[in-house]
Amino acid sequence: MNNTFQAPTIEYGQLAPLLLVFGAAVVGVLIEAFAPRYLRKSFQVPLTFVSLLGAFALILVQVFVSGVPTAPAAMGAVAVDGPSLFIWGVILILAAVSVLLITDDDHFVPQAAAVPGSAEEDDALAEGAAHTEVYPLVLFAVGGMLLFAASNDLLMMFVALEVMSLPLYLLCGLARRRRLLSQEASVKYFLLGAFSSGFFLYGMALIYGFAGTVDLAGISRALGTVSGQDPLLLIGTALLGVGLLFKIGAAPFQAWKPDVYQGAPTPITALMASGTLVAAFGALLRVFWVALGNLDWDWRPVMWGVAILTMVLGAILAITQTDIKRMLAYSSIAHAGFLLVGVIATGDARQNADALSGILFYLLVYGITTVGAFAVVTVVRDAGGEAGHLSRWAGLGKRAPALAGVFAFFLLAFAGIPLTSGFFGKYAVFAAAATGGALPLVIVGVVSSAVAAFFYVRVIVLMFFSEPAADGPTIAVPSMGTAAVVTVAAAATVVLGVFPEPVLRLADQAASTLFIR
Amino acid sequence: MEPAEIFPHSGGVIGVSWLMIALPLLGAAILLLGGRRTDRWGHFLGVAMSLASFVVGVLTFVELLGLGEEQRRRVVELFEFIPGMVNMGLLVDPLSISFVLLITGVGSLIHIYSIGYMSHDPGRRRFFAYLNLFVAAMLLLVLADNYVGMFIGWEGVGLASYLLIGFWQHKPSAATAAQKAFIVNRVGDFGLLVAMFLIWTTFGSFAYGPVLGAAGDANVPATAIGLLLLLGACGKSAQLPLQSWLLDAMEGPTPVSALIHAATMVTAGVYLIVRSGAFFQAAPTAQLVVTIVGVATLLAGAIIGTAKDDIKKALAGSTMSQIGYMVLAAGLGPIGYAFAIAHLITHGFFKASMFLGAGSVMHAMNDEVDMRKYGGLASVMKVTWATFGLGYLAIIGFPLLSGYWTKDGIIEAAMEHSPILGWLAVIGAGLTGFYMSRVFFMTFHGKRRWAEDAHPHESPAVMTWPLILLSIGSVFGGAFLIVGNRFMTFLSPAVGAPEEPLGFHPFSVPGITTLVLVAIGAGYAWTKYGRSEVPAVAPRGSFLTTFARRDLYGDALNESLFMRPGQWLTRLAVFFDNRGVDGLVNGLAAGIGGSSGRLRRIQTGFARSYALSMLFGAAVVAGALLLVGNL
Amino acid sequence: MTTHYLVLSALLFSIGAVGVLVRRNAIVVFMCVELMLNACNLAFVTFARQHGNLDGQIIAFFVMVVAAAEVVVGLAIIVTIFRTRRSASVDDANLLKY
Amino acid sequence: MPWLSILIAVPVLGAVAVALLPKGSDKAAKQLALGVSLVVLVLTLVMAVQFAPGNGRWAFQETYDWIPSFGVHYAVAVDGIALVLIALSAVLVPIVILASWHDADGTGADNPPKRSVKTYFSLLLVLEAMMIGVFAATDIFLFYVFFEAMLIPMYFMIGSYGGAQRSYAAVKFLLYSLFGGLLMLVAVIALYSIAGKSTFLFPELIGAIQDPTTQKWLFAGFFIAFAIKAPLWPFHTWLPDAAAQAPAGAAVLLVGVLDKVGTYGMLRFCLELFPDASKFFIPLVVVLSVIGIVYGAIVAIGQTDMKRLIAYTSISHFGFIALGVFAMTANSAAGATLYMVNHGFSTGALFLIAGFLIYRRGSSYIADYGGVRNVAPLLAGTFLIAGLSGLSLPGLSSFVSEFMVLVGTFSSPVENFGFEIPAIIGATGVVLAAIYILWMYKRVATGPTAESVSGMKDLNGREKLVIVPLIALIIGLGFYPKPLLDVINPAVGTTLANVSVPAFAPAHPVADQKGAGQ
Repeated sequence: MNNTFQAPTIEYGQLAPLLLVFGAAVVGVLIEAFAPRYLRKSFQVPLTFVSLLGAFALILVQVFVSGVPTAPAAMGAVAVDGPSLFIWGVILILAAVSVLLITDDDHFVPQAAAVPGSAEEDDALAEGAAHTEVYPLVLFAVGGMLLFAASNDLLMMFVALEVMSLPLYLLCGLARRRRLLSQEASVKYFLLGAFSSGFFLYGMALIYGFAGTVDLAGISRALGTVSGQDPLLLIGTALLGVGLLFKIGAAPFQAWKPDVYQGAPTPITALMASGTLVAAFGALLRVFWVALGNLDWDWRPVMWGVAILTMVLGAILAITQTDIKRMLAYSSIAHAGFLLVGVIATGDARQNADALSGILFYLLVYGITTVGAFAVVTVVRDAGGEAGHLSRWAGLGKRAPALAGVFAFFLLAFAGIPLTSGFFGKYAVFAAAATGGALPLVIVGVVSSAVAAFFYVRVIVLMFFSEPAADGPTIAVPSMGTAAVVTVAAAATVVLGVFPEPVLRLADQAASTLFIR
Repeated sequence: MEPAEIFPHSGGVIGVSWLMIALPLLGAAILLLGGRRTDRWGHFLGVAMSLASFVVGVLTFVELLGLGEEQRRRVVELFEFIPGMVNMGLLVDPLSISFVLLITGVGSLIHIYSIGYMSHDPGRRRFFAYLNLFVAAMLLLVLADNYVGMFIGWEGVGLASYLLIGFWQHKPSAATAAQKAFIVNRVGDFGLLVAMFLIWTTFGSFAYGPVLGAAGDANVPATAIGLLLLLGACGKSAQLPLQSWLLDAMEGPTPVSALIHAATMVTAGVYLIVRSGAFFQAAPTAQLVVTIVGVATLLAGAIIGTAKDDIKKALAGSTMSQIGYMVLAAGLGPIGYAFAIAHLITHGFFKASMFLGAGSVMHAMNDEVDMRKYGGLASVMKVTWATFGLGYLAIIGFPLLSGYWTKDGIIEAAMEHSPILGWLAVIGAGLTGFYMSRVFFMTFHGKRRWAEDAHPHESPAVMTWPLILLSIGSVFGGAFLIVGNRFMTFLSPAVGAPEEPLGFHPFSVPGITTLVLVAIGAGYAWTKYGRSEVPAVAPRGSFLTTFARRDLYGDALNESLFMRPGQWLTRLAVFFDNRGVDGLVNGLAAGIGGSSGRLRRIQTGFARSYALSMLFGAAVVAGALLLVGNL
Repeated sequence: MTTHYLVLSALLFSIGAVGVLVRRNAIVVFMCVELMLNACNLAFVTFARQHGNLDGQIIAFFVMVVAAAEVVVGLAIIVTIFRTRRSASVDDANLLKY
Repeated sequence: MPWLSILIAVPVLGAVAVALLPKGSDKAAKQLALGVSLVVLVLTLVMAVQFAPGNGRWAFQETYDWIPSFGVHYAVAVDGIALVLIALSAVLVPIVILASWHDADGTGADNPPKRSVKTYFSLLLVLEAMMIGVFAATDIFLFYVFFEAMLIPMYFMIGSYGGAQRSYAAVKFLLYSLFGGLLMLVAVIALYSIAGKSTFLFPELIGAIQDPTTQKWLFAGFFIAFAIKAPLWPFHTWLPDAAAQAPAGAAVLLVGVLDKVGTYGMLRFCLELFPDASKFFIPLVVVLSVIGIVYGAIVAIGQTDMKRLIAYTSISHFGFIALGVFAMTANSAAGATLYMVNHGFSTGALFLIAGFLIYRRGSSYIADYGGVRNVAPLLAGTFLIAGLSGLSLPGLSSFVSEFMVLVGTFSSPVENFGFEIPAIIGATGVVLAAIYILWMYKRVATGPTAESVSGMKDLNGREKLVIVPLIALIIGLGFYPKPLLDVINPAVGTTLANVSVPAFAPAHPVADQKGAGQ
């Protein structure tokens, strides 16, 4: 105990991207408070993009001008290391792309407080009202994601988790159409999310009880020194894990994912399916590799089970889905399982770097493809909004060959067919896992991939090999934003499928230093 | 005496002996590719190519004769067929040249005859194309200097036979017969193939020269090779147990029956056995089996021949029987080779003559084949009657005609080898006397039993001249070949010769017995079919008659032993494939789909049950960690 | 000495968790979650005492703030769905399934 | 000159060009596709002429780093085996394009819906690029990429342009193959990490795995993928469905080329990378092959659908090829390689002619035909020739390869396994082949003319142009296979040397005055 008060040091330069995003979010709130309704959107949209792209630029500056930091920032609370910076970059790209989808007003309810189907709602619709609060909410969520992936102590992680999740709970309930579903998704997500953060928090408490600190590095050190408190540690690990696995949607904590993905407005689903997953994996890796890295003999078998269950359940349950978003949700569960294979593939430093690099690359390519796929979902519509039911997609290949072609391409990327980015993502992770001695997991992984391929292929069959329904969905003319998203995602999926080397190299470099402690 | 050495050869007519194969092949190609444009002159081209081949054959023969006796085995290298395995070349030696002359000679005559016989057929051009193709393949069969080349010809004649039996493919019976011929032949080919595997594995070569030269050495599986070769021979030569296709093959146009299914192709088995004699001489067991097959077939063919009312089928039974004689002779070793080949040649003449005669009769009788609808044709078809008669006399072994010399030789050689075989062959000769007389008398003598619209007439000259020429061969061929062991001497460089050539004993016990039996047979046939009334519908007859009429139940046997079980097997396999193998695959898919359908029910939609699963999951994870941690 | 507090904390946490499972009213469910969070707070404070550092107590403050934020968001959502459905039962929200 | 890269790039560019043609330019799309494929053919022939077997193992070698992080190279090169298979692809594609002229037009007798012509021909060209790529790849990863990516264009060709059951067949095809491919992926990954050479270059990986147990596992991964692809019994059931539903042209490429990747992979990768395991698994593979030969033939006899029948004959033929590969003698392996080429031509011809029949009659059921010979003699005649090649009639190309396979197998001294019995059972295939081909021909083409085929037209000019080169190749290679064998033999020799198996030596060698034998 030192009686003299030392002012905490804050590395503002390193934290600049975070600060920018959060700052922009706060400004966004102020705009909501003070700007007239009709001006809000024209403030919010640029602000959002400027902050996201600015943050991305700051990351580039950090990486290429200042260099990747080698020590944690903010008194050890935030670790701005190679993996963090890579993940930040990925999140910001995915967020920016998702925001392009969000800018399309048609997805969000004009007035959330109005009861669905009421006169109030009709009025709001007629007025052309819109919840521009969406933008600051998204920025808060993105800020939370950034912080979640980079937090170097459990408290920071918990706060980040909530900062990320709370706006998302709200955003889920803002769908313009099928509002009952949207609200249901929101309430389910909220209750279950809160429930899981309860677990996370209790796990954190137990680990604090074990280690006397919530600093990740401190916990790691305590593993070597503290003895006789194993139950605290193990149960704490389990509960902490539950909180994190919930966020990535690993089985048996996957139940929320299909419901929420299906009910939420599609742009928000895109953001969750890409950004949240990335951030959650960042946090998961940090906890299990940095804090609990020396405990890997204990958690690895359990993680094996979780990974297998996740892959198999995700793949099998997806087969019989009839809603496109729900199917993509199950697919996301399966992919979370594949990524978990990478989490398990630890070993020596070189092995860890390989596995990490694989995961980072996978997260990037999966995220981009996912956003692209959901972007396509937003434009296939019928009278009731998006044509979610798969049967409505029959014959899409004839009505809109280009769109269907791109979607098919995304699906093939999900399936991991060579010459798509998804293949290299999967390969990178599986290769690392195989080298790391998890060959059986890899086999389960490829078998699940084969099963998973079935439902991707089924959609392609529907789109291309079936005759179009007479009253099939119309293809909305995509807004500029949506078109851009689809184009960017498709281009990225192709380019990363043919020339992944630059990005792989980047991921390698980001991973080479591993997580700093 | 061992066969002579083989010498490489180039230059001269022998050097271009490949022309014999190439010319008819070219003819076939032109006729098939040229299409209707060649309709007008196609048959002439066919004849010309066959004749050209004959001319080259004669010139080759002459050149070969010009060489010293020990120099008469010449190999002409052509090209590397399968590198490291087969070099294609032609072996011109007394054995192959004998066949060449028979094939191209008789073949050309039949080509000419066909001009007339097929004159009204819209597919005549195609017919000649197939005939030319046949001649080319048959020549390759006998001329190739190795087993693979021989096999190509072997299957080539099979193809030609398939095409020609099925020439009138619009008749389902013809199409079925063609298919049957090919498939049964393939069974034989299977044996031949496996024999070749053994030959390669043993010797590392397929060429006749080195392989046959070493066939007698120790450690050579000569018995196996011999038996497998015999299987091949049985298929092609319609020997038991692969005889069943030949009678059906009579669905083809009659010239085809004459050329392919009497004179040449069906004798390829005999060629094979004689050519591969070295293996058989090294394997007494195989030889024994050959002779047994020969005798069994000669009797079976004869029995079938006695009961058939269809003139062509009766002749086909006779062909089987006669080839049985040849196979028997070939199984006797060097002592029988010359007789086998000689009988093969004379048979080629008189059987071709009789088949063509039968064709002439059918031509006259509106394609009627039932001999019960013939009778008394001698008066209206003098030339046909005379030539057929000479052929008939030749085949039953009328003294001094061709068959007398060659068949008698076989019987005597067999007698010397094994009296049982010999006496069986004698009985066969007696049967021959009966059934051939039956055919002759039923067709040309007795009452006219013609259909009402039948107006028989003699065939045109283009058809009768070949008959006349062939009957010359039927009359004099045997004597020419046998007297003074001329043929044996000629053939000996190719196939070797016995230490002691068989003497000529016209008045031996078997010789006399044969003549007597033949006379009894012929006499009985005369009383039954020449003098007395022949019923228009075949009488039911005894069990034996039915037995013979039904081809000794060969087809029934095949049907119950192979076809029906085969059909069941096929159905079973298809069922197994659909339900078993594919069922497993689809079942797996359905299983995954079904489990998906059931498992998705766990996603009840109730937030509280999700929470329960989370709590449960948390408990399991914690429990597992504790378990692992305390291990 | 601190064991009792820990046991109490665990008990509270369990009660909260079981409450989430058994109660239908969304508000009550949510309150049970709050109970779980506060059980955690108790554990933190206890461990802080045990370890003799202040980290746990500070964390408890953070948790309270977060919980408050959560209440804001949660109530907003629950109220909205109640207005729509005229029911706050979590079991009624059952359109999304399988 | 980077021959192989050009061969891959030209069809890709062609495909893009075809796809970018304006709407409604169907005819131009066809002509452009044909033109591109002919350019590829000419380039291939020019390349093949320059190929000299004596100059080291690989020719036209190109190696560039592709993904250094994974140790992956863009490495292409050919030896004799790859060269003949590339030539096979290059020859078949223009023929298939010409044969498929109306496949997407919706003009067949069964009134298939009109579909995008551009897409069809564009897919064909993409497929061609991948077929060339897969045979040219000498980097195992690159091979895998092509191996899997090939499935996609074929999947769309079956699924969009196929028969009534097309989507079932397409999905089955894709999933089955994908499953195999993924198992292979595991083996590829494991090979990379266990070999520890940080490279996927095939030549460097030869002999990299020494441990017998490891070899066996990795062998299994590769082999199952190849066995599904080939397909070997019992992994074959996707093929009849896929081939029967695919448009005839696609079926030709599927059975003629794509499936060869399986047997090619066995010969190239299984044998050389895992020589000990390959020898260990000889009994298993041989049994599967022999079952395939007989079983495929028997089931073929029982088929009622022409295309399914042809597909089953192919299963029988793939049994021969696998048998030849695993008998591991110079003759059997060279025969198997030659078989891959010959089978492409003969089955290709069969499928295409069956396609012509089906286009006219609107049904693939054998029972719907009868007496075609009477009304369309050329059509029936070519059908017969193609069929005869299918039953390996001597003088036609398949005979040489089948004979080499069987003789080579019979005489194989490898592992003292006793290859005689499998070879003999395999030889029964010649009888069964005669039954299934001739019986089909009899039912389709002979007998009285069936009412439904009475108006059937004979081959038109385009169709003749399709069939003539195939039949010329079938007959030409039947009598003179030497050009191909001269290219194949040294390559097979190298492969077998890497497996280190005893060469065949006759039990009782004879001095052959003409130098045949070893």
